[in-house]
Amino acid sequence: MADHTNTDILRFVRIKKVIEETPTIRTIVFEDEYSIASMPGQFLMVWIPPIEELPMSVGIENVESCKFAAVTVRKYGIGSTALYHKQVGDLIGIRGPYGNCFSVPENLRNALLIGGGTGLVPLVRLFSNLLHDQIQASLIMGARTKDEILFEHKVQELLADNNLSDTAAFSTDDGTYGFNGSTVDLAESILVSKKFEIMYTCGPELMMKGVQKLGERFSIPVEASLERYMKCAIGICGSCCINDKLVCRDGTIFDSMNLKQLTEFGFSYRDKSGRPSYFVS
Amino acid sequence: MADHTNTDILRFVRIKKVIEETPTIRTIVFEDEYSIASMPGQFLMVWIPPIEELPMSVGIENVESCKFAAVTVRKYGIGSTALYHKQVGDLIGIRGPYGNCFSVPENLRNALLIGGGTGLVPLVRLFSNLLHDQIQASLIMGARTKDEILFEHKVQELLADNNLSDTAAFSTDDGTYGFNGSTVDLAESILVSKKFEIMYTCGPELMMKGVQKLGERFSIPVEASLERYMKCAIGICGSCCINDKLVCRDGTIFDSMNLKQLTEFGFSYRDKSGRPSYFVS
Amino acid sequence: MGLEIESNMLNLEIAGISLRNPAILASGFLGISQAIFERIFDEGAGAVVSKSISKYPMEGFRNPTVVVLENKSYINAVGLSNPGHESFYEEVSTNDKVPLIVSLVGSDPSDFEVMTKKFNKSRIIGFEINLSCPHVQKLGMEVGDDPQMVKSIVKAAKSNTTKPVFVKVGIGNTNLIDISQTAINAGADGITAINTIRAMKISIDNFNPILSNKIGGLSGSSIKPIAIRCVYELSKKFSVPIIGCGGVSNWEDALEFMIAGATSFQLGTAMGFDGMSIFNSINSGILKYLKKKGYQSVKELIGRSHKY
Amino acid sequence: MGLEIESNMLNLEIAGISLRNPAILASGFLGISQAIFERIFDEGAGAVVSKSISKYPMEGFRNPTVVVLENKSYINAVGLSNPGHESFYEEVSTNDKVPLIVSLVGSDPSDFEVMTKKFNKSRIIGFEINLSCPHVQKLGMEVGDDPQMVKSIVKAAKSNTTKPVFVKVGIGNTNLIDISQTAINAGADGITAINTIRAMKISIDNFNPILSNKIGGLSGSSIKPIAIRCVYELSKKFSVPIIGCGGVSNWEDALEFMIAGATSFQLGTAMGFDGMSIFNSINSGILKYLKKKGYQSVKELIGRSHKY
Ligand SMILES: Cc1cc2nc3c(=O)[nH]c(=O)nc-3n(C[C@H](O)[C@H](O)[C@H](O)COP(=O)(O)OP(=O)(O)OC[C@H]3O[C@@H](n4cnc5c(N)ncnc54)[C@H](O)[C@@H]3O)c2cc1C
Ligand SMILES: Cc1cc2nc3c(=O)[nH]c(=O)nc-3n(C[C@H](O)[C@H](O)[C@H](O)COP(=O)(O)OP(=O)(O)OC[C@H]3O[C@@H](n4cnc5c(N)ncnc54)[C@H](O)[C@@H]3O)c2cc1C
Ligand SMILES: Cc1cc2nc3c(=O)[nH]c(=O)nc-3n(C[C@H](O)[C@H](O)[C@H](O)COP(=O)(O)O)c2cc1C
Ligand SMILES: Cc1cc2nc3c(=O)[nH]c(=O)nc-3n(C[C@H](O)[C@H](O)[C@H](O)COP(=O)(O)O)c2cc1C
Ligand code: FES
Ligand code: FES
Repeated sequence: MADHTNTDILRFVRIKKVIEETPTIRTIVFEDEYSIASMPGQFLMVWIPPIEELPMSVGIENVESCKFAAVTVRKYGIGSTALYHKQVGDLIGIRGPYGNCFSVPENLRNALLIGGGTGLVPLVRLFSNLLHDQIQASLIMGARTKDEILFEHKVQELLADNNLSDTAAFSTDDGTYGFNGSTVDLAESILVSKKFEIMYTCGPELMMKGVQKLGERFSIPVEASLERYMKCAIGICGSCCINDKLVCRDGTIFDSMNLKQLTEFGFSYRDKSGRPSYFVS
Repeated sequence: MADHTNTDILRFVRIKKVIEETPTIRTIVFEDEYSIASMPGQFLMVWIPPIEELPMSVGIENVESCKFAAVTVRKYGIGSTALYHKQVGDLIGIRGPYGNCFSVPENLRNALLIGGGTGLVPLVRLFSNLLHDQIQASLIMGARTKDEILFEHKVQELLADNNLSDTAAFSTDDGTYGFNGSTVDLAESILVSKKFEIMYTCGPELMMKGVQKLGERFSIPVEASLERYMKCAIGICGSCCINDKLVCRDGTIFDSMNLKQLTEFGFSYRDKSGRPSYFVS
Repeated sequence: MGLEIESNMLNLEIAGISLRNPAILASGFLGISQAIFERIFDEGAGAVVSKSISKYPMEGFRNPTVVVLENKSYINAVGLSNPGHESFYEEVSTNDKVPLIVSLVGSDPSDFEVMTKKFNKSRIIGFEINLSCPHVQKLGMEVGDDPQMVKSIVKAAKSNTTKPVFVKVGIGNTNLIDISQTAINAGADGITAINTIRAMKISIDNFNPILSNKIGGLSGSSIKPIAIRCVYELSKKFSVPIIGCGGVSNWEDALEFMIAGATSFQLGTAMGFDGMSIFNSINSGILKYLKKKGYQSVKELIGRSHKY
Repeated sequence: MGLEIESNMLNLEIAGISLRNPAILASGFLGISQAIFERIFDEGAGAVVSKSISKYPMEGFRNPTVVVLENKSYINAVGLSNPGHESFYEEVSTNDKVPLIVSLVGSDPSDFEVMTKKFNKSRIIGFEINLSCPHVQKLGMEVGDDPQMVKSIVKAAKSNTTKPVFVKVGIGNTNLIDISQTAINAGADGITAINTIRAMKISIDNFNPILSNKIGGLSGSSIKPIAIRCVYELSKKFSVPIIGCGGVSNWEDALEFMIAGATSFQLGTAMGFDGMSIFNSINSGILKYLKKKGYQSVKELIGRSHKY
């Protein structure tokens, strides 16, 4: 029999539910014990046969009060669009979970979470865990525009469950909802009046670079979840390298100490051929 | 690391002691936990690099009151002679133990053991176990001539330890020691006056065939340990076949019921090429 | 037991032969005794291939002839030991129930002429020509690497028997596709792929190659991905049936071969690890899969990967 | 860490290059970044081979590009993605400590002329010509199967560099020995054996070959016995150094390669399973073995099996 305890070996899952999140984002729900046991920040390699295999953050969804695994995908290029269009009953292949996870220091009292786009998948999971552990967590959720705000319902429910109201804030680039401007600007405006012990961030790299800078300015440790082109996810192809680190194996989450060493962070990444490309702000 | 729990994978052992048994037989003693855990009747494949690999019954020897594994080899052709000449400190390769073992029915009260030559290796082990379990066991040990009698000391010690004297008997073909004649003749002479619940036998096939016939005549179940040419010992090469059975996997020990079906028993065997050859009496 | 191996969902035909199921015992495994053939058949095999038989008896190499590896794999250099075609003809003379394929090995067309002529009278279902034994000089692979020789051997065999002739190929020095093409052009009714792959195990304890022949052939799980590729390539290219062989250990592997394009599959090494009951457990596994997925017949799976 | 990898019992030379130990990272593993080369070196590797570099950048195939198998093995079809020789020349321009071998791939002699000329100026220790990538058309193996091409490529490389040129061979359609002979005659300073072996994994759930390129190359434990055999045969036949590659997972495997005749060994797949610390643990294992058995140097073991 195939060895199903080795999570690097491809396994198939049947899609149980598809949730419309925004006009361009859907959550694909399926059963997988290994994913359910994953920690916020870990990711799966998702095979959309015969189109592509893509890294996707592992999410958790409750369906009829049972926990299921999920990925939340924004339709973009060929691969993500093929995944986006998958329907209930379809088979997808997965392997993983891969990567490390956000670390929560013992006795942490409060934390600021700053996420954008599908970067909210791990952050909302982390947010939920922190609230569950009675840690004062504040979440900044960014999107380009109102329609693209992700997980608003989920977060509102979380707040209600925890009798909180004001610890989640929204920002949109076009000002159609919440704060008018970037998540980083919003974070800055919060930090001037309130002290946090740690910041967690996941989203566009330049946004995370902004958070890193805020961290330095306000002397707050930061953990950021990085994205690089991933082929193998198992530390052999080198395609995900950033300086001397492999995002798939050493990351995806790096802390301030590491981020400081990573001169390529927010500066350059490698394309599919391995050539350096540069972030433009 | 190599998988040392798979006993089919060759492992090396260093020879700890060599015991002169008779002018043509030596016992080679070495350390091997798997062999020590073996049962009487099981065998090893012993590699004498780079000469040959041969099946050999697993023996147990006490050295300084510790249990060691052993094989007792009669020098004969190239392979056995090379093994016979191995010295303390030399390396040999082993795999196994292989094969089934003699079965001891519950509540067995007495048993007759009939062995010849190196066939005494499993039989003396069995004899010892039976005595230890307070089962009345009688052992007939055959050899061509006085000098070639094997394990006499060992058996005498066993008898002394158990306060027995007359439950082991010797026969030699040339009458130079003990009973003058074959072990089968000796067994017959014992059976006419004493009833046994089971007979165990290991040795030359025609001797075992004789024991089988005695078993039928006196209505006593028999277990015999067969030899056939062995290449693989793991049930793939077919070289050890007797009728539809594989001696290495289904045997080496067969009971009366099986022996009856095995029309080739005492009649024919296959040579190295697989052609049938015939026993001549 | 009976149920699975008899289910007509597993029935199929290869080159005109009907088999009750696709699980065939590969050549060289227990392949010299009629009594054993019958037992293997009773254990559930769809057919049985004999040890490769040569014109004259061969003793084979000295022991060690088999090395067991981790990974459910062996390296063997038995050296094609076999009783020779005359003795083996006697051996199978009583056969009346086993769908038996006689594997033949030889060094020139006349060997095959003599042997096919003789066994054409036996109650066997066909022949397999071993062009790919990787460790015996002047037999097997050395022959298989010579296209002219392959052609005349296959022709010699075909012109002396009315039974189907399969040709067994391997990963040697020549292109698998080319050699198969040559064999098919010469009349081969199907291709068995693959034989063992030349390999070696050396002891780090005493520096000796373990096999007495030093070099042997790798079989079992290790070679499965290579065998799957060969079956895929051959079955995409040729219309004759391809019999998959190499590392089938369970029903999933068996199905992978059929989906890759094999009409049936052979196995050997896995029987060493799991015993003869493997035929029945693979057949049961396939049957369960077919039922679960709603197929009527295992034949529907053959070559299903080709359209992707 | 320091101790093992620096012990002079592990020192050796290949084709005039001195290495602190025989454990080399195989081509295609993490092989595009100078920062990573430095890390691998710090983790204990004796040398590092780059990803195979082509004249122009290559994107490679779409994902999935790697399939993980049981048995510590992979099938990959990355498709030789690489930044191209100009970008890679820049990448390694800061190298001053890593014993780096640049692997080159191309489709004709002029590619190799251009690339060797360029990298001859880099601080690298040598070249490895990849004649054996089994899954990219017109590069790698298709080139390696053409003796005339092999000859002119090796000549083109040799005449444009003063550094040693190794040729990497594989199990393809042509005879390994013949192609190596051709390469050596043309001036190759050593042979690396072997590359991955063409293989495939097909899903029984959806009938798709998993790799986007369908066919890929098998690496890891599965191919080790085959690679050992190749190293044994090559090192018995030729006097140039043979670098063993294929399925080294631990120090026992590494020693088996050296005893088979390898002057040093490369590994890749095992690093995927066990991480970069594998270099240090293999070197420690070898050192412990040498001390236990009373050898002065790992060099004493090279080819020790040949006399048996
Ligand atoms: C760790 C990690 C977690 C991710 N989690 C999510 C998530 O939860 N939801 C989500 O929608 N997206 C996620 N992504 C991004 C996602 O993997 C794809 O990059 C994105 O969906 C675009 O893929 P495409 O095939 O549609 O684009 P294409 O049109 O094929 O390519 C467009 C761009 O997408 C990126 N991309 C494509 N393939 C890969 C790849 N294999 N690895 C990394 N980047 C790639 C490259 O920048 C490429 O230039 C994650 C990426 C990483 C690295
Ligand atoms: C299950 C089993 C247990 C055995 N236990 C012992 C034992 O404890 N002590 C002992 O001295 N001998 C034992 N033997 C016999 C032993 O394996 C050899 O057959 C014998 O030592 C002669 O080997 P050789 O290489 O010296 O002879 P060779 O000169 O090579 O051959 C002479 C004959 O020995 C027999 N023989 C050779 N190789 C094998 C083989 N691989 N398998 C079976 N028979 C072979 C054949 O009949 C052959 O014709 C046992 C055999 C079997 C099958
Ligand atoms: C011990 C042994 C003996 C073999 N003898 C033969 C043979 O005589 N003729 C032949 O064509 N193949 C022979 N083979 C190869 C097998 O038939 C088969 O091709 C190979 O083992 C791969 O299948 P597997 O992985 O299921 O074992 C032999 C293999 C082994 C292990
Ligand atoms: C993902 C991957 C990429 C590879 N890329 C190359 C390459 O670019 N050039 C090359 O010569 N070999 C390449 N190879 C082959 C390896 O260098 C090596 O020959 C093979 O993996 C066997 O060694 P291993 O079993 O230690 O991995 C690659 C192998 C893998 C798995
Ligand atoms: S994705 Fe291949 S090394 Fe990280
Ligand atoms: S010795 Fe090979 S089957 Fe018994």
